Amino acid sequence: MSIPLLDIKALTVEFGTRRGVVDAVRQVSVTVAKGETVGIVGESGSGKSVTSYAVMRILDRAGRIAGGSIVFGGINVGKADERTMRDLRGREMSMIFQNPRAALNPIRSVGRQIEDVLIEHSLATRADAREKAIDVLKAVRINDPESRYHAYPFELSGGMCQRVVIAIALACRPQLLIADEPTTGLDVTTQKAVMDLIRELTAERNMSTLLITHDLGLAAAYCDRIVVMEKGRVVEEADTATLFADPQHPYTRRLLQATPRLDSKVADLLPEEDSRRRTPSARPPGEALLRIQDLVKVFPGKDKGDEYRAVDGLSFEVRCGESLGLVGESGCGKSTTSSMIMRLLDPTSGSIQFNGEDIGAVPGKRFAGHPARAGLQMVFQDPTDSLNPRWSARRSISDPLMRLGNVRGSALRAKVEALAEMVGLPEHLLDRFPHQLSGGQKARVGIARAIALEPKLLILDEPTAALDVSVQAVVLNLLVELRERLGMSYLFISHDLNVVRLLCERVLVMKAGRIVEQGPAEQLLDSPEHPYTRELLAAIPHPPAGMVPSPIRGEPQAMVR
Amino acid sequence: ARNDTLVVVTGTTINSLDIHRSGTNRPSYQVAVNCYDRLLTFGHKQLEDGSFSYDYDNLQPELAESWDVSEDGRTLTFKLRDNARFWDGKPVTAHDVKWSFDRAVTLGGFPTAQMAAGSLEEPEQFEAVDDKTFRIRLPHSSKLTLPDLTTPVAIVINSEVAKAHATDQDPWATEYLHRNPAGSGAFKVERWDSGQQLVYSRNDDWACGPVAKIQRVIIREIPSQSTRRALIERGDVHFSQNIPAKDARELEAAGKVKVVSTPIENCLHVLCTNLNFEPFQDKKVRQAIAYAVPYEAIFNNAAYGRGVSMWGGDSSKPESIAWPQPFPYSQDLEKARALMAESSHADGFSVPLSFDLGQADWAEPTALLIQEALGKIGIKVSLNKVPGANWRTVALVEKSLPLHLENFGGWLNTPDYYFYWAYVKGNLFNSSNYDNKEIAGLVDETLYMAQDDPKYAPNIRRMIEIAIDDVPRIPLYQPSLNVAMQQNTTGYEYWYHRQLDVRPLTLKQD
Amino acid sequence: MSLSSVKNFARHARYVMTENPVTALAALLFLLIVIAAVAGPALVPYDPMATDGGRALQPPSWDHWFGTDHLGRDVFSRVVVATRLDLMISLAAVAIAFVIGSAMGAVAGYFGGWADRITGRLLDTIMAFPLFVLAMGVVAAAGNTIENIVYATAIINLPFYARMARAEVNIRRHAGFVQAARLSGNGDWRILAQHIFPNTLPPMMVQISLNMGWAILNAAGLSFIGLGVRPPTPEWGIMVAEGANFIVSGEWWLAFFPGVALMLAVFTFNLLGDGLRDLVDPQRRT
Amino acid sequence: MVRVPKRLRLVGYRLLQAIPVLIGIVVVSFLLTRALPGDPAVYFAGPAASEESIEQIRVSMGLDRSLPVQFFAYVGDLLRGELGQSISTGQPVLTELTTRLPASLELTGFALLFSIAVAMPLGILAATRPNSWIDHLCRFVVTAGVSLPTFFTGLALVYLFYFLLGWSPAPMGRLDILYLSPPHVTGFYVIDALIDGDFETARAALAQLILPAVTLGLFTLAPIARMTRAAMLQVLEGDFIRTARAAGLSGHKVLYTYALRNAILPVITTLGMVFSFALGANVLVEKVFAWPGIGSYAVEALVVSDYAAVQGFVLSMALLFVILNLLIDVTYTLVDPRLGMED
Ligand SMILES: Nc1ncnc2c1ncn2[C@@H]1O[C@H](COP(=O)(O)OP(=O)(O)OP(=O)(O)O)[C@@H](O)[C@H]1O
Ligand SMILES: Nc1ncnc2c1ncn2[C@@H]1O[C@H](COP(=O)(O)OP(=O)(O)OP(=O)(O)O)[C@@H](O)[C@H]1O
Ligand SMILES: [Mg+2]
Ligand SMILES: [Mg+2]
Repeated sequence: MSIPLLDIKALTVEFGTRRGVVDAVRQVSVTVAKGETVGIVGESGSGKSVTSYAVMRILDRAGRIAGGSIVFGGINVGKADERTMRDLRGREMSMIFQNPRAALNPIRSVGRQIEDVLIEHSLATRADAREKAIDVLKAVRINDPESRYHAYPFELSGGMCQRVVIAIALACRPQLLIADEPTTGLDVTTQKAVMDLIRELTAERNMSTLLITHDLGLAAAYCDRIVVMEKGRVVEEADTATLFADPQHPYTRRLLQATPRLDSKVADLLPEEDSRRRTPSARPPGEALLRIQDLVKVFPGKDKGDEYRAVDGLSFEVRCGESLGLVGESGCGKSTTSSMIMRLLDPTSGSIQFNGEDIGAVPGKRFAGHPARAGLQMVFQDPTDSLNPRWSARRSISDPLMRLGNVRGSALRAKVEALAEMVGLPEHLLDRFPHQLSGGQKARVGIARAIALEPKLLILDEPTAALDVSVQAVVLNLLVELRERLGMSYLFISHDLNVVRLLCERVLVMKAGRIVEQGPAEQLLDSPEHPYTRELLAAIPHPPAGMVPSPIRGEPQAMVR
Repeated sequence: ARNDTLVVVTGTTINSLDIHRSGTNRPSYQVAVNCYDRLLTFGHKQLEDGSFSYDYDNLQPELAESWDVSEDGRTLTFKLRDNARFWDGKPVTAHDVKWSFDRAVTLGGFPTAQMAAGSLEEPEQFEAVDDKTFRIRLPHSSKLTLPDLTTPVAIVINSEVAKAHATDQDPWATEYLHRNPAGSGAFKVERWDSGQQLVYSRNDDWACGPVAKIQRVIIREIPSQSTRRALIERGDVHFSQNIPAKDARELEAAGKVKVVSTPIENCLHVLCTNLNFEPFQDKKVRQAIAYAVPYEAIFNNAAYGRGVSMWGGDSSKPESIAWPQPFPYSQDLEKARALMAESSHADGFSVPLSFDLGQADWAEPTALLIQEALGKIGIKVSLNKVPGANWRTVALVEKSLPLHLENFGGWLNTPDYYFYWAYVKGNLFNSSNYDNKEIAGLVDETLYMAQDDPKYAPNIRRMIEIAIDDVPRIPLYQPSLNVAMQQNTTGYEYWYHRQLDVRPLTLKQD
Repeated sequence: MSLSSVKNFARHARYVMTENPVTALAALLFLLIVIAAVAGPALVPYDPMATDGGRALQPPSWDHWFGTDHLGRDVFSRVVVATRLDLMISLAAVAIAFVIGSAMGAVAGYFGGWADRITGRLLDTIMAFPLFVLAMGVVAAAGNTIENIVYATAIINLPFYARMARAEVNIRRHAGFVQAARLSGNGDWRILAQHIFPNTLPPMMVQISLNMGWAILNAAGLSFIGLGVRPPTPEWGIMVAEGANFIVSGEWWLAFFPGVALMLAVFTFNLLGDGLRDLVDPQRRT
Repeated sequence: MVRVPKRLRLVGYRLLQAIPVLIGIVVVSFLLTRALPGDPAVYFAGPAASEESIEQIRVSMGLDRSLPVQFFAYVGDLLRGELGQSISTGQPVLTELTTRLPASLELTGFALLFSIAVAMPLGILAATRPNSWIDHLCRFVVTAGVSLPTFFTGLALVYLFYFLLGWSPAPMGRLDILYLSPPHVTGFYVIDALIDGDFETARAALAQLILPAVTLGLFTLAPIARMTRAAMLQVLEGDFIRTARAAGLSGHKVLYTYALRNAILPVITTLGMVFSFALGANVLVEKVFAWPGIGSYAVEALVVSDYAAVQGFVLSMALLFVILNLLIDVTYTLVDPRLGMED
């Protein structure tokens, strides 16, 4: 290998915070050669982003490069003056971020934003900026670039926005592209399109790429080499193939194992010695618990004729003790459906029968006092959003018990503690506020609250989407266990078919408010019939299959601090 | 040039150029003074401090060249000046006088009331004998009639101009004259920016007196009193009309500007007890209060020594008929307490003391001092500031304020005139609801009586004696009209109407 | 509230103070104001109402730290004694505005629809008056008693709370935790009162502190045009307003000291705002 | 194609919304004036008026009729564009408003310009260095500005800059005595004088404006600076700022073209509020500086229960408020392309 384009040596980054100095990145060394795609993987907070910000030198005011060196194309980034850095940024190396919509200036047309970069780096004059910007838009395969030039970010879809972000990043034909979780928040099909585009463009121009992700599957699919980070350190670095075939570091193995794969079972996600491993036992499905018929939800638009049919004639049933998966891309109406079942939203038409009673007829406003209320509970997609920020975990879990269960005083205390224990939440965390809990912990509080009344039906609306894979592994196993113990039925909503398969016996595939395919999980995923299902499946990046190493050594990682 | 332009600041807004119009406020009277002529005026005299004042005892012709009073005093005949012309060049005729007087007695409100004070009540009384002869017939002779003709309401308006702008709804052209004066006076109104300024320019053809020395006078309205003070002190304006007593004292002490303080004739700042309010029906209570008031402190801290003290008089039997004159009370808390103890309210009572917000500069410290003093004799006083508009209603029309500070001053300088307004039941300034048959009779008898009538003096003395003994109104002091001017500004004269007469003013070239 | 949560709160309060020196300073000043308000009349050297013509308008000296006014009253005593009334005026005005305003706003924001439209127009109507003029009107119409000054101040501050509460409630009404609360069997009113409303407090705290300052300034303005607190009650606003007329004649202390007191109070309230927000914001707890 | 009508409709909707507000204002101002103590008839009748002449005036002013009748008469007059006559100044209310409103607007506008010129840079400065001593200092300075009553600041400034130092012209209203007011075009003296080509008068008018505008401006610094700081802080944390920086845009471009333009929206809202707030505070400033504006007019009118004047004042303010809100909305749609496109 020749001289690397980017050479990070023993990089240490510190943040001055209220509680002293935090080492976010410690002694990290990474090299990227010309034309190479290097992936950095690791769980949330492991220092991936900070490393990349250090390379661009766009750290927060509080952050500072405390040691090591970053050399890019012969320039010492740590020591260069701001002018040099400005020339470097955008022109020699550039960066794209997660959440593309937020990454664009909301009130400036995308064309102008591209022009700004071109003009800043003297690659265009005011006169020809527009033409060149349109060229750039063409390069990222945006159709009808002339009219998109005038578009504002809010007028574009997420995938389009990401293309524009890529266009801005690549406008000046830099040598290095840093992509920090470029596809988080996009749905699987869009993710694939965006990643393919990045791969094509960088290959075309012989650029180097530093791909930052927590998705091992994604890294495996697109990187030549992978660097694994944990708690600010690099724990392992290897060729992609080598890494997956023979991971050295226990952390890498755990990560690998926790990533769901085509053939994994829910218990496989956790190390063998982990006491929380569970295997779902197949149970004979009982009679129908929930029966949905011709459910329709129409959202009124601003004008007549503008109305939007989010759910368009849905019929299905959930049987007692069954887990039913509901998959589909973003915006297909999954959450709307669950809200209607939960009676948070009134359906436009159709019936919802729960335990033989048409609860759809009871207005949502008055459902709070309905006897069926306790039997229907839900775990929300975003654990942070679903907890009252002013309430401690204990109070959040107590709420349904007090309101619907009429439990008070010491009985309440005991019950809450039992629930915490059941979901694996240490008792001392019960008095904390949501912001003092980690994502996994918040998810547990949400689950504890949902199961407090031992509901018959639990809807899980993407309960793990916001979580790291290892946390997801634990939560999934927990859900399996709770189902066994409490005999609940699940309606599990997700856009990740792999996850759904782990938990559910039966799967429904939704598209634009309708069901396009349904059937037993294994069968549906192994031999999908509908093209849409196939498309969904194909878009999921998988780590190379069958490479799972023999039992992981080393201590199981404590999920709970 | 700056030297023939005089700049005056006042704190109040001029709201009309027509004094007869209802709703015209006091500061607007100056337009009548400066832009119109009357039949008669007063001469002037020098006061002890060297300043000049009008002279109530010296009637002088203005538009009238001469006048003649019939034997029975009931027919007054005026001969008008030949050369007197209105601004448009039209000669001033007796018809104009008649029209103007008719207007004043017909329009109602203040002008009518003021005319009535001189027994001028109906148009039938006025007669234009010929172009230059004007006659007034009175129901009875009155010493007040001729002085009343010098007041700002008795102006002569250019009737032709006015009639040209009269309409059926508005036969007296109030809308027109409100904005467009039509007179023969020494100054014309050059412009009037409501709420900002009034600019006079000289009438070079004025016939009723020496043509003014000053070309233009700018009256600027500056509401903030301290800003006005800053302006005069910095020398940016020539004249500041009606300054607070405190400023007068301090500016005089500083010596940079001239300050003239003239005791306002026939005017008193008084503490009024309202006899409709039960405790004040007891004379002992009223006297107790009169002995409790801290006159000295009020005179020093509210009047800043400007004015004439009205307490500590020699005896309760007045020797002179001078009005106002000191009442024989002064602060004596022992006596006050004793009187209270004898009264029907030995245990004291609570009462609100009200004053006009617009008079706060003297009334508020006065009220505070009275509040404190009355507290010492068991009368609990709370203070009540009443905003201007409301003041007239509650204090004078409804007469419903139990205890309040009042500042009536009569334009016509005779004691009976003051008593008529302030001590006779039902009259406007008798806000005490004081009702005394004897005083009412005495006022009736003396109001029109000539001052040299032998019965006059004893009657007046009796009136004052009753007022002293009954004290429905407790005089605090006689206030001064204070003005400040630059050293180069001369010719200022005090007038009973308290408006600035700009006609005699001059600016020394410097 | 259990003992431990009280302790927790105290610890949190200490943390908020030490973290931001400005807040600590404001808290200290606030303490001073409270002390003056509670113990003021007992502490001052002179009777704040006692006049003495002999020593009117004396400049500050050893005997009279802040000088004397035109009636010879001790300005220092008056300034200190005024604290209680001023604090009361601002607290009462803000409390009324806060309670009514935020209740209105919260209901409008939560239920939307007609409730929202009617409150919205009502608030617009109030806001369309220049606020100070509205206060003047109310006091002029109802009479210048302390209660009316408080009501007037409350009325003009009300829209701020209502709008803020409306906006803050509105953004939360579809939040996950609200849906969760509904699943837990909470009715609308309980959700509004227990779940959503407390979350709107932190930004409201800033508004409260700003308004407390304004309330005093408002009273001062009313005094300036003669509609304020009645004499001889010592009140900063009226003292500044009256004293202002003495500035040009050189008796600066009359307006200066109450002015400084007023400024200090407004300042304290303003600066306290951020601290208060931090105090009620559990997100800031660690 | 879709955009323009949507925005237009937004503006139209705003206008519709203003109707109930205007009705509310008419009712409230009517009731408020009738609740005022004091009898305008008595005041109008002048000193020494007799009982019957007061009664006569009461009848002629229509005050003897019942409240609803008076109200409908008032509304009828309004619909005919008749605002009545002010008893305290003796002028038709409409005339007063048209001469005084520009004076107040000129003062308020100038004050806001001053305030913006000081507060926005301070806010930006503070936002780029949060929690530094500069930040604290900015906070301190702007808070100090809002801590003193305007009339006090005004008098203190007059004392210092006019009385002691003599730097400022005499606080005698809009123009010194030496100058004649410029021919009426807009009613704003500075602008009118400039239109007239009379730079001397323009300068003089400007000189008169400085002290009152600064007085008023100081009072409005705090909300603007605070809002600027908060909005800037929030925007600067945004992802797109990071994108812009990562694309190598200069600090200047990032701060102004990217951050400030986004932060300006809440600042505009605040400005709108501050404007109506300042119009209220005007009342006191105008009194100190003898400014012949609408605020001092309102105070006088209120004190003497001048119904027509108070009502006219309130109405014109309400209209101004409606216009202001419309302006803000329009500015919003100009600055923010998202508006009207989503709910
Ligand atoms: N401005 C900051 N101040 C203090 N600490 C910071 C700051 N930015 C980041 N950190 C710390 O640095 C560590 C690494 O953060 P970083 O954003 O690099 O994680 P990451 O690997 O990108 O995680 P994610 O997958 O969640 O994006 C974290 O523990 C974080 O707390
Ligand atoms: N209150 C609403 N008013 C109008 N449209 C709505 C509303 N709520 C949802 N929608 C629309 O309904 C469609 C379905 O939304 P829903 O939240 O059910 O999607 P989803 O399948 O849960 O997507 P995701 O995977 O992103 O959560 C979306 O296009 C959304 O924009
Ligand atoms: Mg990151
Ligand atoms: Mg969803």
